[in-house]
Amino acid sequence: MINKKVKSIDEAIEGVKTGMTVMLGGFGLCGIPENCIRALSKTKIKNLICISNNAGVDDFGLGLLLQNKQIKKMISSYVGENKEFERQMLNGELEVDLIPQGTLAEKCRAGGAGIPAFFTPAGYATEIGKNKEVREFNGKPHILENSLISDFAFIKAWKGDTAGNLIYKGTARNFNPMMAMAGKITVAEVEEIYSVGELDPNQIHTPGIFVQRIFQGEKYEKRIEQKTTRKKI
Amino acid sequence: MINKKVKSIDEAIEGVKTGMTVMLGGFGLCGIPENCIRALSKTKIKNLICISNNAGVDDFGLGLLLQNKQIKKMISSYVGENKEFERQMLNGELEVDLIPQGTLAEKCRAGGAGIPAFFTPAGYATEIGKNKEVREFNGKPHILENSLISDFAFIKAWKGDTAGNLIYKGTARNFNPMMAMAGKITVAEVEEIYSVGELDPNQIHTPGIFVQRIFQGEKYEKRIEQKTTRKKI
Amino acid sequence: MALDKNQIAKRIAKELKNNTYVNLGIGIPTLVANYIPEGVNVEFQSENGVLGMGPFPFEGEEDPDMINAGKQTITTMPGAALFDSSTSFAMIRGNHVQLTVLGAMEVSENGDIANWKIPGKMVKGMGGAMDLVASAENIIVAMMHTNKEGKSKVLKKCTLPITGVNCVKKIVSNLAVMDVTSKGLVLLERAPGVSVETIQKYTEARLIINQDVPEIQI
Amino acid sequence: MALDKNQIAKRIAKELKNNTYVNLGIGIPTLVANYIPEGVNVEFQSENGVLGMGPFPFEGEEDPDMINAGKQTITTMPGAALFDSSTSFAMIRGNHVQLTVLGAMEVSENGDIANWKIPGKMVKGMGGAMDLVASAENIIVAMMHTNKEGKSKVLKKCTLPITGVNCVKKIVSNLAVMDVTSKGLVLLERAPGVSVETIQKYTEARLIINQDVPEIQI
Repeated sequence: MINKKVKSIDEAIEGVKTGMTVMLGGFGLCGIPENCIRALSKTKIKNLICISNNAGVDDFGLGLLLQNKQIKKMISSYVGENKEFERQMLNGELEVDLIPQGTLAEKCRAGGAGIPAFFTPAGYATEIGKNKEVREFNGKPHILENSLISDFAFIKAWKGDTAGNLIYKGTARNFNPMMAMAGKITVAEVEEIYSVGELDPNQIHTPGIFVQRIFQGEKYEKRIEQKTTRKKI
Repeated sequence: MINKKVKSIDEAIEGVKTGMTVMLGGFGLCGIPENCIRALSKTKIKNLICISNNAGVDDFGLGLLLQNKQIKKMISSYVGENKEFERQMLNGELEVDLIPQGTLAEKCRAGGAGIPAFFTPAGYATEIGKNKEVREFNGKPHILENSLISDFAFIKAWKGDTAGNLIYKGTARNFNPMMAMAGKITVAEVEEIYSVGELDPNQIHTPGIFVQRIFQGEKYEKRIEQKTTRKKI
Repeated sequence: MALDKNQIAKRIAKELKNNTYVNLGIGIPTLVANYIPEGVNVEFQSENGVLGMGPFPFEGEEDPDMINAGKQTITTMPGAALFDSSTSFAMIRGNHVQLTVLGAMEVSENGDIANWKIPGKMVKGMGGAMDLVASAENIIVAMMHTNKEGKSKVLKKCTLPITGVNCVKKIVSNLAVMDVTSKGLVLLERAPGVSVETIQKYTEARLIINQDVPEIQI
Repeated sequence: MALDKNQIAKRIAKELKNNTYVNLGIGIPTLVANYIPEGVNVEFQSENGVLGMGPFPFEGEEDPDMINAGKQTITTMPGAALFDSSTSFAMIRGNHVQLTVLGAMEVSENGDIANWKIPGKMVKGMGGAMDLVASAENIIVAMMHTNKEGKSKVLKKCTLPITGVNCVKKIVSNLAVMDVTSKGLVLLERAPGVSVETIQKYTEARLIINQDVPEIQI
C-alpha cells in the first residue's frame, strides 16, 4: 500500500500558494476540515479561490480565512451566514460565484471523474443559465455545465487508514467525497486513523487513490449552527 | 419507511413485458440477479433489450434468456463467452450494441441522476465515436454520450432491508448501484434480508429510494468463470 | 380568517401520498412533517445527504454530524440511509423524490418561481432550490399570499430573478389553495371565511374559478 | 533471442514507479504483477471495482464475489477498497491511475492502438480498453512484435479498427523496447542477441535510432 500519512499539519498544507484554487468539504459547519482551515489561516497565503458549498460563520470555518482576507473568490451555493463575508462582498473585495448545489456537487464529481461537461436542467432560464449552451433532451431544456477541479482539496472524514481510504459519519459526508476526487492534491483530515487492514474494504466511502495526504486532526470543535431539539415527554 | 418487500418472485417481475428495456447488474457471472433471470426465463416475454456489461455463458446468467430467444438486443461492453450468443449474432437474430465499459457505467449513473448527456474522451476517433458530437476540452477531444434508463433494472446485492437499502459484497457490486438508479422499476434480489433499523445507515451502498421491489433470492449458484488459485507453500 | 403557518403546513400535509419520498424546504415546508395524516407513510429526504429523516433530537442528544439542509440538528428513522451530495442530487435530478414543498417570494400563473434573490439586497444563494425546481415532478409552494407591504406574491409574471420556470404545480397560501394548470391558476379552496373576491383582490394573477370554491378543511 | 511472455512482463515491471496505482490488462500485462522490483510499492486497480488487488487465492479459498476484470478469482491486500463500476472508471477517466499496461493487436508509430476488433471475426467488445486508452497518461503496450503469420504488429498506421489514438507511450515486445515520441518510434533496447536490423525487418513502422541500442537487461 502507498503510505499517505503526513507527519505534521505543515506537511499537510505544503505547496498551497497564493492564487490557488482550493476545494473545502462540508455543508454549513458540518464535516469541514477544521484543522486545515486553521493551519491555512496561520499562513501568509492570499487570493485563494475557494470552492465550498458554504462560507462558514464569522469566527469559524472559512470565516477564519475571510477575516484574514485570504480569499479572493468564493464558489458556493449558499453564503452569507457571515457578516464579514457580506461586508467584503458588498465592498467588492470578494468575488462570489453562486452555483446551484446539485450542479456544484456534480461539477466536482465530474471533474474528478474526467467528465469535462454535462447537461443539467438546473438553472435553465435563470441567471445561472445565461451564456450557457441550452439543449433539449426529451422535450426538456438543459444547460451545459463544465466540471471543476482544484489545486488542492481539503476534506474531513471520520475514519481513515494510512493508504488514504476514508469513511465519513452521518451527514458530515456531503461534499467531501466528490472534492476528494477533484483535487489534484487531496488532503484528508480524520478523527481516527488506522493502519491498513483495519478498515473493511467493503465499507470504504472514498478509496485511497483519491487521497494524497492524510493525518489525524486535533481538537475537533464541530460547532452546531442550528441547535434544534425536542423535549423528552 | 416504505416497505418494498414483495411476497414472491412472480410479484418481483410483474409488469415486465415483451419489447421492454431491462438492465441487469453483474460483471461476468459475478453479482448477477440469478433469481430474476431464472424467473424471466420461465416466462413468455420476448424481444427484450438487455443492458448488461456481459451476456452470461451458455447455460447460466443471460445465456438462459438467449437460449430461449427472449433477447432482441444486447447493450454491453464485452460479450461472447457464449456459443449461442455468437450463433444468434452471426445469424443476425440478435442485435448487439457495444459500449466502452466506463461509458456504459456512466450512462447508467447519468440516466439515474437526471443527467441526459455528458462528454467523455473514451471512443473518440473510433467506431464508437461515429456520428457523435466531438468537442475539445483542455485541448483534448471528447464525444457526447447520452444517458440510459430502463423500464426495469434487475440487481443483486448481498444484504438489504425492507426499505430497499442495499449493501453489496466484494466485486459483486460492479454495475448494480448505477443500474439501481437507472431503472424506472428497480427489483433487487438479496442474499440476506433484514428489517429496517438492522443495517447501519452510514454503510448503505444503494439508498432505498432507488429500489422499488426487494426479495431474498434462493439457491445462489454464484458460478466462477475463471477459477485461478495458487498453491499453499 | 387567513391560515397561519401551521395551518398552511397542515393543509399541505393532506397532499402527502402514501409510500412516497418527500423533500421539505426551509420555513413553513419544514412544519409539514408535523402533520402527516394517519396511515400515510412518507420518507423525508434532505439534500445534504439523508433519507429517512426523523424528528429533532432530544435535548442533549444533538449530533453535530447529523443535520438537515437547514443546518438543524436531526435524527434518523430506522431504515434511513446517508450519502454524499452528488448522490443526493441524483435522487432529486433523477426524479426519485415524488414531492417537493418549497417556500417562495413570488410565483407566477404559469408556475415560475422566484425564491433566491432580491436585487439590491445581500444575495445568499440558491442552495439546492434551483436543482429541486428544475427536476421535481410535483412541487407545492407554501407561502404567504402577500408580502409585508400587502402586495400580491401570486403574479402574472415574476418580477424577481427566477429560480425555475413552469415548475410549480400547486400553491397553498394563507388565503387559498390554487392549482397551476396550462390555462392558468385555478382557485380550488379558500381560507375559512375568506371570499373569492377577497382572494382575487390580493392576487395579481387572474384566478380561474371553475365551480363553487369550498373552504379549506383543516 | 526473443523474449518470452514472462520476460516481457519482467522488463515492463522495471517501469513501475514507487507509490503508484497501476491497471494491468488481460494476458501478458497480468504477469507484470509477478515481477515487482524490490523496494517498489505499487497498488493494482482492476476496473470491475477493486483497488489493492492481491495474489490469486489459495486453492479452496476462492470467493465468487471477488474477481478481477479478467474474471479470475483474486484476493485483496490490507488497505484495499471495493467500489462500483462508475467510481472505478472515475479513477481511470479522471487520471488517478498512473500506469496502464495493455495488450494490443496493432500499434502505430504515432501511438494509436488497435486491440478490440477483427473485421469478419466474432467481436467480443472493447470492455474497458477504450476508456483506459482514452484517459491514461502513461500506457505501456505488452505484445508480440509480429502476428502468427510473421507480419509486423508495429505499423505506420493501424489497419484494424482502433481502440484509441495517440495514447501509447511505450511498447515492450518480444524483440524490442520502443518509445512513442512526437517524431515517431524510438528504438531503446533490443532483445539479447537480436540485431537492430532484424528488429527493423520485423517492424513496418520506421524506427528512429538515436544511439547505440543496448540489449534488454532482465
